[in-house]
Amino acid sequence: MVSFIARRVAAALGTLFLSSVLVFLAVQALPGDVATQVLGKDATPDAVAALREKLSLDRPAWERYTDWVRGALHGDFGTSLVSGKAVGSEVSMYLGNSALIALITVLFAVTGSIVLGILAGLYRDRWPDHLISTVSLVGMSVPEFVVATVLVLCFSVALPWFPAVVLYGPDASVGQLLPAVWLPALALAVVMAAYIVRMARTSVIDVMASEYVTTARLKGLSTWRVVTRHALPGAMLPTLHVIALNVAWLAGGVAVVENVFNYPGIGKLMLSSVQNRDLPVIQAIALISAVVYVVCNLAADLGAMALNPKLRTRGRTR
Amino acid sequence: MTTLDTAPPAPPATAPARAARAWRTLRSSRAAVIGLAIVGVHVLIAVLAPLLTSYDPIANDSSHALLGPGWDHWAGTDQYGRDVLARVLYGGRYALGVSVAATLVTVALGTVVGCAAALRGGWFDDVLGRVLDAVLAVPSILALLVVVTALGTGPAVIVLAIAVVYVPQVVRVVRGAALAVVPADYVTAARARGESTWSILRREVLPNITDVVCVEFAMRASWVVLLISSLSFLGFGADPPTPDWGLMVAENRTAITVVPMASLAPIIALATLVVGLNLAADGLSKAWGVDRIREGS
Amino acid sequence: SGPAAAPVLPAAAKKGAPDRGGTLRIARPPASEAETLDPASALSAYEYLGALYNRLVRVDANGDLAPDLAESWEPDAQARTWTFRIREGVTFHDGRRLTAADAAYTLRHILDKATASPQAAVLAPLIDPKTLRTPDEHTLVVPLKTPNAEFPSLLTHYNCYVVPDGSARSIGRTGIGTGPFKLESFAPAGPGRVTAYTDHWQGRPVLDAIAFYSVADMSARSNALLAGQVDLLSQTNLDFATARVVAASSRATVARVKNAQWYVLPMLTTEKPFTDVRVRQAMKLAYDPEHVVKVALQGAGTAGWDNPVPPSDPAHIAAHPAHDPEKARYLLKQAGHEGLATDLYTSSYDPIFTPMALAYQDSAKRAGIRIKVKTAAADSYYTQIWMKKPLMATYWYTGRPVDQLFTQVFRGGSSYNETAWSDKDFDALLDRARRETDDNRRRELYGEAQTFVVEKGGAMTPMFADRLVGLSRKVRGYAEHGFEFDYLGIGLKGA
Amino acid sequence: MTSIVSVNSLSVAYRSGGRDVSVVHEVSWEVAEGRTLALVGESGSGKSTVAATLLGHLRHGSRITAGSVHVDGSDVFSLPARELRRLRGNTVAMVAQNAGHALTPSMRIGRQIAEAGGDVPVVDLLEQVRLPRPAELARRYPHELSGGQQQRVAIAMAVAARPKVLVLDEPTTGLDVVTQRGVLDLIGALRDELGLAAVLVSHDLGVVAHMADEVTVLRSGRVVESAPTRQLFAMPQDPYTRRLLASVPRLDDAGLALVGEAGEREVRPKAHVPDTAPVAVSARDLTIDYGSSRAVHGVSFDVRRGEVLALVGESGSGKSTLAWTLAGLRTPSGGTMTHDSGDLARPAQKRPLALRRRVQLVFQNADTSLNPRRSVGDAVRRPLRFFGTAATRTQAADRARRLISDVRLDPALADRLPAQLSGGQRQRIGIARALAGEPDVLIADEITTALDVSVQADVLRLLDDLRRERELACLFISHDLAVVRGIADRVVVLRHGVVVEEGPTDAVFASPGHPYTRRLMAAALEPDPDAAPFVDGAVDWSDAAEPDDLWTDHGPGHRVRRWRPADRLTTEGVS
Ligand SMILES: Nc1ncnc2c1ncn2[C@@H]1O[C@H](COP(=O)(O)OP(=O)(O)OP(=O)(O)O)[C@@H](O)[C@H]1O
Ligand SMILES: Nc1ncnc2c1ncn2[C@@H]1O[C@H](COP(=O)(O)OP(=O)(O)OP(=O)(O)O)[C@@H](O)[C@H]1O
Ligand SMILES: [Mg+2]
Ligand SMILES: [Mg+2]
Repeated sequence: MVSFIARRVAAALGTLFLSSVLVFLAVQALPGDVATQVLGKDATPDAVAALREKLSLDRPAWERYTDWVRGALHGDFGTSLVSGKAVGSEVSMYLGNSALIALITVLFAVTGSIVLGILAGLYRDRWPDHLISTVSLVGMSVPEFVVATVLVLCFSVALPWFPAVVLYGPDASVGQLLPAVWLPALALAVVMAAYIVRMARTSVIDVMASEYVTTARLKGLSTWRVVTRHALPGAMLPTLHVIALNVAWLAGGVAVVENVFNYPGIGKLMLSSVQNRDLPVIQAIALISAVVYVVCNLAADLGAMALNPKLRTRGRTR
Repeated sequence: MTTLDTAPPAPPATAPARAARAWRTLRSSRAAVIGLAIVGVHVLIAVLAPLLTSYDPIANDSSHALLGPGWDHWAGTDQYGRDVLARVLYGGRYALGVSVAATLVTVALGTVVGCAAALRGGWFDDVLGRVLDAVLAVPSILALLVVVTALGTGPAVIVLAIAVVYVPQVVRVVRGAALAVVPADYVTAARARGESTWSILRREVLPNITDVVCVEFAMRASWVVLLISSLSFLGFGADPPTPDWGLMVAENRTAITVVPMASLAPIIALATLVVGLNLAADGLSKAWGVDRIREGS
Repeated sequence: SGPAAAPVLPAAAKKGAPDRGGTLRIARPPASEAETLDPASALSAYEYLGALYNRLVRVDANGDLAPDLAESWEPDAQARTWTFRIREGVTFHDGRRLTAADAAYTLRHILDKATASPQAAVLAPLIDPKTLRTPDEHTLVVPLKTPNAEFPSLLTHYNCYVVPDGSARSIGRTGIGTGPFKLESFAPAGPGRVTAYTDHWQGRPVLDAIAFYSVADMSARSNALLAGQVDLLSQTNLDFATARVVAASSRATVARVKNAQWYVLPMLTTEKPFTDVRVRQAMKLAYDPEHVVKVALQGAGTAGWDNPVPPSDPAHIAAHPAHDPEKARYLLKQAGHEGLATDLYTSSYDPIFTPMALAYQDSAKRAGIRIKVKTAAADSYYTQIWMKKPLMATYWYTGRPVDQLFTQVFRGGSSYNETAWSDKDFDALLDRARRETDDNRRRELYGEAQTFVVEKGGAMTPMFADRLVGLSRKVRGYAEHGFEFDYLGIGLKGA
Repeated sequence: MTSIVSVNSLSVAYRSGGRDVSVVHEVSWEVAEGRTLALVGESGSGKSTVAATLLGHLRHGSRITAGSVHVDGSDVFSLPARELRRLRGNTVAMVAQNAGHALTPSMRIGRQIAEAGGDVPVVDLLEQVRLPRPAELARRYPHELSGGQQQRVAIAMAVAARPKVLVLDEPTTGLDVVTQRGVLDLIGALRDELGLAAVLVSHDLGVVAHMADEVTVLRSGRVVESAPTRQLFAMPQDPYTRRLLASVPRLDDAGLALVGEAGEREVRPKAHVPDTAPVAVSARDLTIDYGSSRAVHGVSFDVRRGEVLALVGESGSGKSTLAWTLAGLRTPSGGTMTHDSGDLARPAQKRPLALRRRVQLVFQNADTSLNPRRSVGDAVRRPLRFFGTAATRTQAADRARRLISDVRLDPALADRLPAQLSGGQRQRIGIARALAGEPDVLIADEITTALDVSVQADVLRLLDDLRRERELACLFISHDLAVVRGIADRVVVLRHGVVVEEGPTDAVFASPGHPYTRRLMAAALEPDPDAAPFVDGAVDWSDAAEPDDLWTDHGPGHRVRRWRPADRLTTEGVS
């Protein structure tokens, strides 16, 4: 068990390392000289040279990479080319705001969709299943920006229950943001839940058809007991990974929704830093998203371990 | 030969018969039929758009701006006086064209790489897995934005960007499917004959994962359509005045209370196409016994 | 415009007296994180500047010069030395009294290289900072290097707000000025708040406070207005469709500021093919400005005919070449660019850009010009596209005195010369006009300059647009011209 | 005599393509208290379907179209849900075929047993099914047990609530002979101890003969014959039953049995392999490793042209590993392998083409050995073209047709997909494909294990014919001793990768020299209720081979690895 965790963590670290290299290389590939970019129309050759030196652009890429990684390990992601502030603190501010949305989204989407998915799976081919499946199909088929726009129209403009946009900056307090997180969270939850519902449904159906559930039934157990004790752990296993992927997707998927709601979150920062070629910020966001992805997957693995004794008691994954 | 060896009474199957059988299985799934029909209608509309409407989707006509639905303009006009219906009809061309191209490239590449990984195994598979995982760890929208920013917008760039983002996921799915095939004895037999990797891949593995690949195609296509529309919506996709659904929503959503059809029509078009693709993927996977969500996520 | 399509938009905001007090909430597009409140180098924080500061001289609603912190001013006979009489009894927000030294410091601050003020390019050829004199506490004498009859108009620019003596280091954050509001908080590209300055020399404003919010997305901004989260959208010219949505709403309405901004399609004269004057002329002759006004503005504006001087300006001349696609075609052929194909960059920064670009594209087709409209990101539009791409869409606020306009935007080497057009003859013409003290003669020279720009310059000016400002139905006393509105009188009813 | 179970004219069907497909037709039978009834028949004959109806269970999509099932006086399919649950818990219990799948993987087995109800403590139950250290075992998860242990747990679970009827659906099919014997003995003992009625589903007539009081033979969902066990085995009435019985190979057959239409048996003597026949392949001190674990330790053997050498041993003894290595799919870590035309030490891709085609493999599982998307003709044509044995396309097609008829199939089948053939037909195609390279060595890895007995007999016949016709050297791998007896000329007994005994088939079967061989033979079940064990039970032993003194000789070519009786009682563990 310990070795299983150790291996997973090692793999996760490897992934992170590779991601960081990829991100660094990709960002280097962005066209245009950064220094000229930053200085804009005022760029004199002297100023460009000075800035190049300041940004250490004149040094070989691998040196810059190691510097960057060393800094990142100490929480120092450099300074933003646009605002001149420390990237680390800036990104974490935006990230915190997004985390608020993510938390609410995950809470609602995950619990709700698991319950719905299980219901659909148990009532397979009957009306609750048809209803849930149809709704989730539509949820999957409508892009986030449409859901978000419709929500604004309904619940901000027509019925002024929630703010249509966030008027605060990234340093807003939780209290200021709280009224504004519900609509974005709902928009994200609709899209995210659709996938989890469908996954939960299929795996419940699969597990309910398995021999061990049949055996449990033939033991004369009640349906409730069969479902909760025998079927659920098995059904949750594949669902767990879908949930993890969806949570990781949130890290990037918020971009569109945050844009619609002017929400000062990581997605919005991502858009604007790509547009402004704010390389240190892009790198930091990519790296942090990679961390989120890796952590989510690791969490899913650990969850799988809790649900699946085979993983807990054996050293090997397969 | 004797007695109890009872052969099933199946008719001999030739290649066309095999196709017919695939079609029969497919037809047995209502979802797949409906889904493919919806997609087919979309394709038809896109191809026949010039015959279906006499309006030019990009001609400005200031004297007929922001009209509600009426006899001349069934779905009204937008703020440039362009016929909304014409734009929606033509809009499928961009959405379908780019999505199909992007999906084809993505799935083809992913399939070859995924099969090769499964077949080769060993360090090749390990290293590839690590690299793909690392790519997956970067949010797709960020990767897309970076590619598009680096190379500029345009259909070719978007196809490339989508390939970058989705190939790893396709590789995963296809590799998973191929891994189920690779240990099969007929692959072993081919290996024992000493056949080359490529020939094993083409003759033994690929035919057995075509169903997975087809389902993957349909599902990927639905994601790609959504992604492309999101890109257009964010201003990274089609350039105006291209008739494109995502762009139309972005252009008209502020005016949704005045000319609702200008936003609703492209949304409906987009949603039905994606529903069609999703239904097709669902139906195909059910008919062919591919568990799509599990593999697709 | 369409019969059923375009109902008449309300021409102005609700009239009537506001209630005293209240907080006005303004949504504005975020500028960069580098945004500063230092008026000399500020590029975008117009709303703050107008509330926090005063200038020596301002432009009134009729386009004439009016006294602000300078009670009066006069030139010597050759318009070479200008003497300003500084108002007494004015205090800064920190309680200090305003003196001529502050005014002199303001000019020196603008001219200081370290400040990097855009206005420095306009003023530096005229003023040597060392020669500024303050004979007494309330007199400022400005000797000019060359005579300039329009000099005071150059001080109406928003870079010329008066700041306290010696404040260069801190002014970008503190925002201490003499304006009707004082700064409470400010975050670059973020929210901020100003509160009424009760000791303002013109008396306290009607409002208690103004809250500013930054909202990047145009439709998010209008949604905020529709949802009643903000009272006014600044720096936002609503497109026609949005204006109709706003006008139809129960919470908000639209105010219309006539010919408030002029829209430009600048061709970079340093980039092929626009280096060739024939191509520039062809581009201008190729399109019909009336068509652009109709498509992009639904008629809510005036055709510009490539003359940047607004029709309301006394110096404006109406003469211009007629729309002639055939001639354009011919010119292009001569220049070896028949069937010219080029990219035209726009952005959602301003909702009119894309309509204008599409209208131009549509119209120029007849001359065989193929335009590809490309959308660039709003956030970085003015750092990545403006003055970088050969052809793009942009706009200016009207309300610049004609000399300021030409000097700032068209003179060779000036900071905002967005077409990088540099023509010695034109510059000489400008110099002559500036020196000319006879008003009529000067007006004629500026007329010549306009012809010059129309014929040879790189800027296409399709139209002057009425600005459609979205504001809450509660807002009273809204009056806007140039870069600012009436901060003293604006207020809310029933807030 | 009261019958506790009675099935009356039961018909079951499922809907497919809008019409009912019948699976079981008007089946009737009864079981009296304390008696055991066996349901036998080929795969797909409806055995499991009928058995499960005793618990009121039907597969998803199928339904009862006629008849009824009564258990302990109640009509199972008209019981309300609550009553049905009570019936399942208390009156009838089921042991499913594959305990590995039937136990919930995320639950400790103790809990699962306790859940089944009844008052007997879990530990006692585990003890009753003879599992060692029951208290500790109860805390384990299913995957921490071996297949045999899992099956015992499933049995414990079934008898926990002390039901009156036990339904056993192929309870030992997945297990090897030795383990199977143990589980069957346990079931028998429990049945007698608790006085249970049992319904045993099996296709293995040996198991049936050993366990059942009565037998019902099913074929395509219909009852063919029903009789007390002794009577059925002694005087089968129905020709089908007779053929079925006759097809079962027996340990005392000296050759392959030929079965006639009416079930008459005739044993064909083995082909004579002259001593002068050249050696086709030979292995010397072969060692094969999987990573750090050694699967095969220093095995040596020769196979001569026209000879069948059988490799026997329980599951995991390294038989397949040897086969794969010979075929060039694994590289040995030590020793040599030679073919008369070259060295076999290198993997297949690196062997010269000429050598590659000389050694061919036939796979165990006919389902997975043919590409389901390619016609069987394709499967045969490919090696013809690949090895260059047929120069042109038409030639290849011709030759493929000939090969297909060589394996006694209709060449018209060439256009079919594997799924359209029966298991036996597929296995023949597999053989045809192997023959396409014109090999002189054929490796047959459990090629009949997955087939029904009658089909198995046909395939064995074919193999025997082929080796006679083509002088094939054949390495025949099996764990079924009766099959080996009929076809092999010589036997090599493998245990944990080590050869413990080898010799001419007759000699080894007549006097097995190694206790391990004896144990294998003792565990084999003959299709005869009165059969005495073929050999006496084995003694406990330990290996006594010295590096330079490995063997004891028991006659010409028959040698046995040195062993000695165990000093103390080594509990080999209950598998
Ligand atoms: N619901 C169903 N859907 C499809 N086929 C079914 C269904 N129920 C039963 N069958 C078919 O009915 C036949 C009988 O199945 P059953 O499992 O009872 O056979 P069996 O004798 O137990 O076979 P085996 O020895 O392989 O276990 C099979 O051919 C099976 O495919
Ligand atoms: N791919 C592998 N990796 C590691 N160990 C393996 C592998 N394949 C087989 N083994 C191990 O090698 C040993 C021999 O396996 P092999 O498959 O040759 O046995 P077998 O005699 O063919 O058994 P069966 O009768 O079940 O087919 C077993 O202990 C098995 O666990
Ligand atoms: Mg069965
Ligand atoms: Mg084996």
